[in-house]
Amino acid sequence: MSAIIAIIRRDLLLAMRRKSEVLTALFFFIIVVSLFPLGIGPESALLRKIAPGVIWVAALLATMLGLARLFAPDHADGTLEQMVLSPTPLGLLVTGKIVAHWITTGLPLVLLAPVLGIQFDLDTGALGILVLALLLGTPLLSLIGAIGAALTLGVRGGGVLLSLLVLPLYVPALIFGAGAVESHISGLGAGGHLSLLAALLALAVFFAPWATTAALRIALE
Amino acid sequence: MLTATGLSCVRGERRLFAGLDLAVGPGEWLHVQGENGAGKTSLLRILATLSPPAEGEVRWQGEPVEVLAEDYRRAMLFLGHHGAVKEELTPLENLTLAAQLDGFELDEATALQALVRFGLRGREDLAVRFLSAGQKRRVLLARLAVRKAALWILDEPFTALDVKAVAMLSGLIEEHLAAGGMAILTSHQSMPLPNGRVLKI
Amino acid sequence: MNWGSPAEFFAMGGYAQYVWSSFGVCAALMILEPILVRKRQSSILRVLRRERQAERLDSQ
Amino acid sequence: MNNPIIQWFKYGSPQSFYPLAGKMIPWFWTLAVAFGLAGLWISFFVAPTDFQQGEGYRIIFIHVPAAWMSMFLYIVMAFWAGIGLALNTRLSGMMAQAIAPTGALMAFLSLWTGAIWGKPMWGAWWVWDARLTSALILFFLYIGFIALQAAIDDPRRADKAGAILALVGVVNVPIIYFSVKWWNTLHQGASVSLTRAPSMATTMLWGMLLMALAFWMYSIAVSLMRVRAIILEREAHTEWVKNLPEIQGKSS
Repeated sequence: MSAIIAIIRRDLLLAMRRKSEVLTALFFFIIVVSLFPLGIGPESALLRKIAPGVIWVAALLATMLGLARLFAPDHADGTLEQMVLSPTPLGLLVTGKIVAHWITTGLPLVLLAPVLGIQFDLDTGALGILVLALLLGTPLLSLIGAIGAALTLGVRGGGVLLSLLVLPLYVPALIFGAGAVESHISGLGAGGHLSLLAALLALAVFFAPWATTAALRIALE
Repeated sequence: MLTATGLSCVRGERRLFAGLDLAVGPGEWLHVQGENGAGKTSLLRILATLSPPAEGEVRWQGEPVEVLAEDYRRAMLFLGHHGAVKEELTPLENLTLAAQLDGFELDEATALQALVRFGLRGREDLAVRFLSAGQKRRVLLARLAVRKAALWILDEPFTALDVKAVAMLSGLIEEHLAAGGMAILTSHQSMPLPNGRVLKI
Repeated sequence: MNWGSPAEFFAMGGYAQYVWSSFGVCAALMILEPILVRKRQSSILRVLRRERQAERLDSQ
Repeated sequence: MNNPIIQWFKYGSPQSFYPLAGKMIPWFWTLAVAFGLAGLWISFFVAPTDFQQGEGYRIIFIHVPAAWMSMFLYIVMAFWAGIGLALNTRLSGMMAQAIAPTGALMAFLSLWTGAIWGKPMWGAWWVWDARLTSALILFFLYIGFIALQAAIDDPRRADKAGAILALVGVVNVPIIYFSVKWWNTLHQGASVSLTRAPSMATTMLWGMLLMALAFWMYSIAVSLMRVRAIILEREAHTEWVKNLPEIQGKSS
C-alpha cells in the first residue's frame, strides 16, 4: 500500500514540476468545448441539447492528450524497468500511476465541467448529473487508456496509434456518460446510465491494471 | 548463489547465444565481455528477469527465479543503460522515491550521507536535469550504496564516469563483495578486483 | 421462379443499382483478397528461391 | 502440462502446419464455391419478392452473413491470440494475424451493404442504426489490431501486444454492442430493421445460412493462404523452409 501512495506522490510531484503539460490538456478541453457554440450558433435550446455530448467528447480527447505521456517518460529514462524489477507487484504500481493520471487529467475536467455546462445553459440538476457522470466516467477513461498507452509504448507512430486503439473502446463510456445527462434533461432519470457507468468502472478496475501490466512486460522484453 | 544453465537468447531472427552456463557465488563477481551486439545486455536483462530466455533457466539459491519472483527482485538490483533517474526531481527525491518503490523507507540522513559520499554535496536540492552526465551517474552510485541487495547486475556502470568516480565505484563493488555480495557487470575496461571471473560471449 | 426474363432479373424490380453494387463489391473484394494473398505468398517464395540459389552458387 | 490438447497446441508447429494447410486450402475453396452457388441460387431464384421492400431486401443475403462473420472472426482471432499468449506457441499468433484482414474485410462488407440497403429503405446512405454503428466500431477495432501489429517490428512482440488488444477487444465487443443498442433505443433510431424486416421465411433463412457457410469457408481458405505466407516470411531462415520442395524445386 505504501508503494502505491509513494508512486502516486511521485507522479503528482512530477506533474507539479511539469505544470504546463497538465494545464495544456485542461485548456484544450476548455477551448474545444467553447468552440462548439461558435460553430453551431448561440441558440440556447440547441446548445442545451448538444452540451453533454460536446463536453464528453472533449473530455475523451483531453484524456487522450495525457495518455501518451503516462508511461513514455518512465520508459525513456529507465524508471519503468526499475518498477518492473521492484519487489512491489507491478500491478499495484500501475494502479498507482493510473490514479495519478486521473488526478492530474480527469479530476480537473470534473471540476471544470460545471463552468462549461453553464456556458451551454444547463440547469443545476443537469450540472450535478454531468459532474457525477464525469466522476464515474473519467477514471474509466484513464483505466482503459492505460492499456492503450502500454501497448503503444516505444512503438512507431505511437501517439496516433494510441487514439486509434483507445477511442473505439471509449464508446460505452461516452454513450452512458453523455446519455445520463440527456436522459435527466428529458425527464427519464439518470439512474440507469449512472449505474451502468459504475458497473463498467468496476469491471475496468479489475481488468485494466492486469492488461496494462501484461502489456508493459511485453514492451520491456 | 546465482546459477544459470543452458541459456539461449533469440533477438528477431538471430540467435545471439546458446547453451550458456554461469554461476556466481557470495563474494564473487562476473565480468561479461563480448563485442557490440553479442548479447551482453540481453544476457543481463535475462538474468534480471526483464525478458525470458528462449531456452534455459536462471536459479537463485537453487530456486527458479520465476517462482521466487518478488523474493528474487528484493535481493537483486539492476542498473541498465538508462539512468533510471528522474530529471525533474532532485537527487535526494530520486533516492528516497526509488527506495519507496523498492519497498523500504530511507531516512533523509542516510540518503544525504550517500549523496555526499559520491561528491554531490550542494547538489541535493538541484533538479537532476541541471547536473552533468557524470553527476547523474553518481546519483545512481548513491542508490547502489543505500539499497541493500545481495546481487548487483550492472550494465556498463563505468560509462560517463571520471577517474575519481570510477575509483569510487570500484571501491563500492569491492566493499559489496567483501560483505558477501555478488556482482555481474559488463564493461569495456578491465577491473582489478579480487574473485573475478570473465565470461566471453 | 421469380423472373420472367434476364432483363427483369438484372433490373431487380427497380433496385438494380443497390443490389448489384452490394453483390458486385462483395464479389470483387472476395476475388481481390485471395489474389493479393497469393501475390504475397509468391513474392516471399521468389525471395527464398533466390536466396537459396545464391547460397548454392556461393558453395560451388 | 500433460493435457493432450495443450501438447497439440505446443507441437502444432509452423513446420508441420504449413504443408497441412496447403492440402486443406483447395477443399475449403471447393466448399466455399459450392455453398456460395447454392446460396446465390436461393437468394435470387427461390426466395420470393418481399412485399414491403421489393427486391432490395436481397442484399440481406450478403449483409447478414458478412456481419455474422465479422463478429465470429473477431472471436476466433481473440481465441488464437489468447492461446498464443497463454501457451507461448508460435503458430497461434500467426493465425490471429492471418485472420485479422479477412475479419476487417467482412466488417467492411457488412458496412457497405448495410449503407447501400439503407439508401432505398431509409432514404439515407448512413443511418445510426445499432447494428451498423456496432459494425463500424468493430471495423475500427480490426483496424487498430492490424495497425498495432504493423507498427511493431519484432514479430513475437507484435503477436503478444496484438493478443492483449484482441482480448481487451473481445471483452469490450458485447459491451459496445449493448451500449450502442441502448443508445439507439434512447434516441428512437430507425424503425425498419434489415433483419427483422420481412416475416423471415424459411427459404430466406436457408439462403442466409448457406451464404454464411460460404463466407465461413471462404474466410478459412483465405486465412490459411495468408498464414502460409506469414509462416514463410517469419521462418525464412530456418532449415525446413530452405528444404521445402517449392524452394528447392526450380534450380535442381
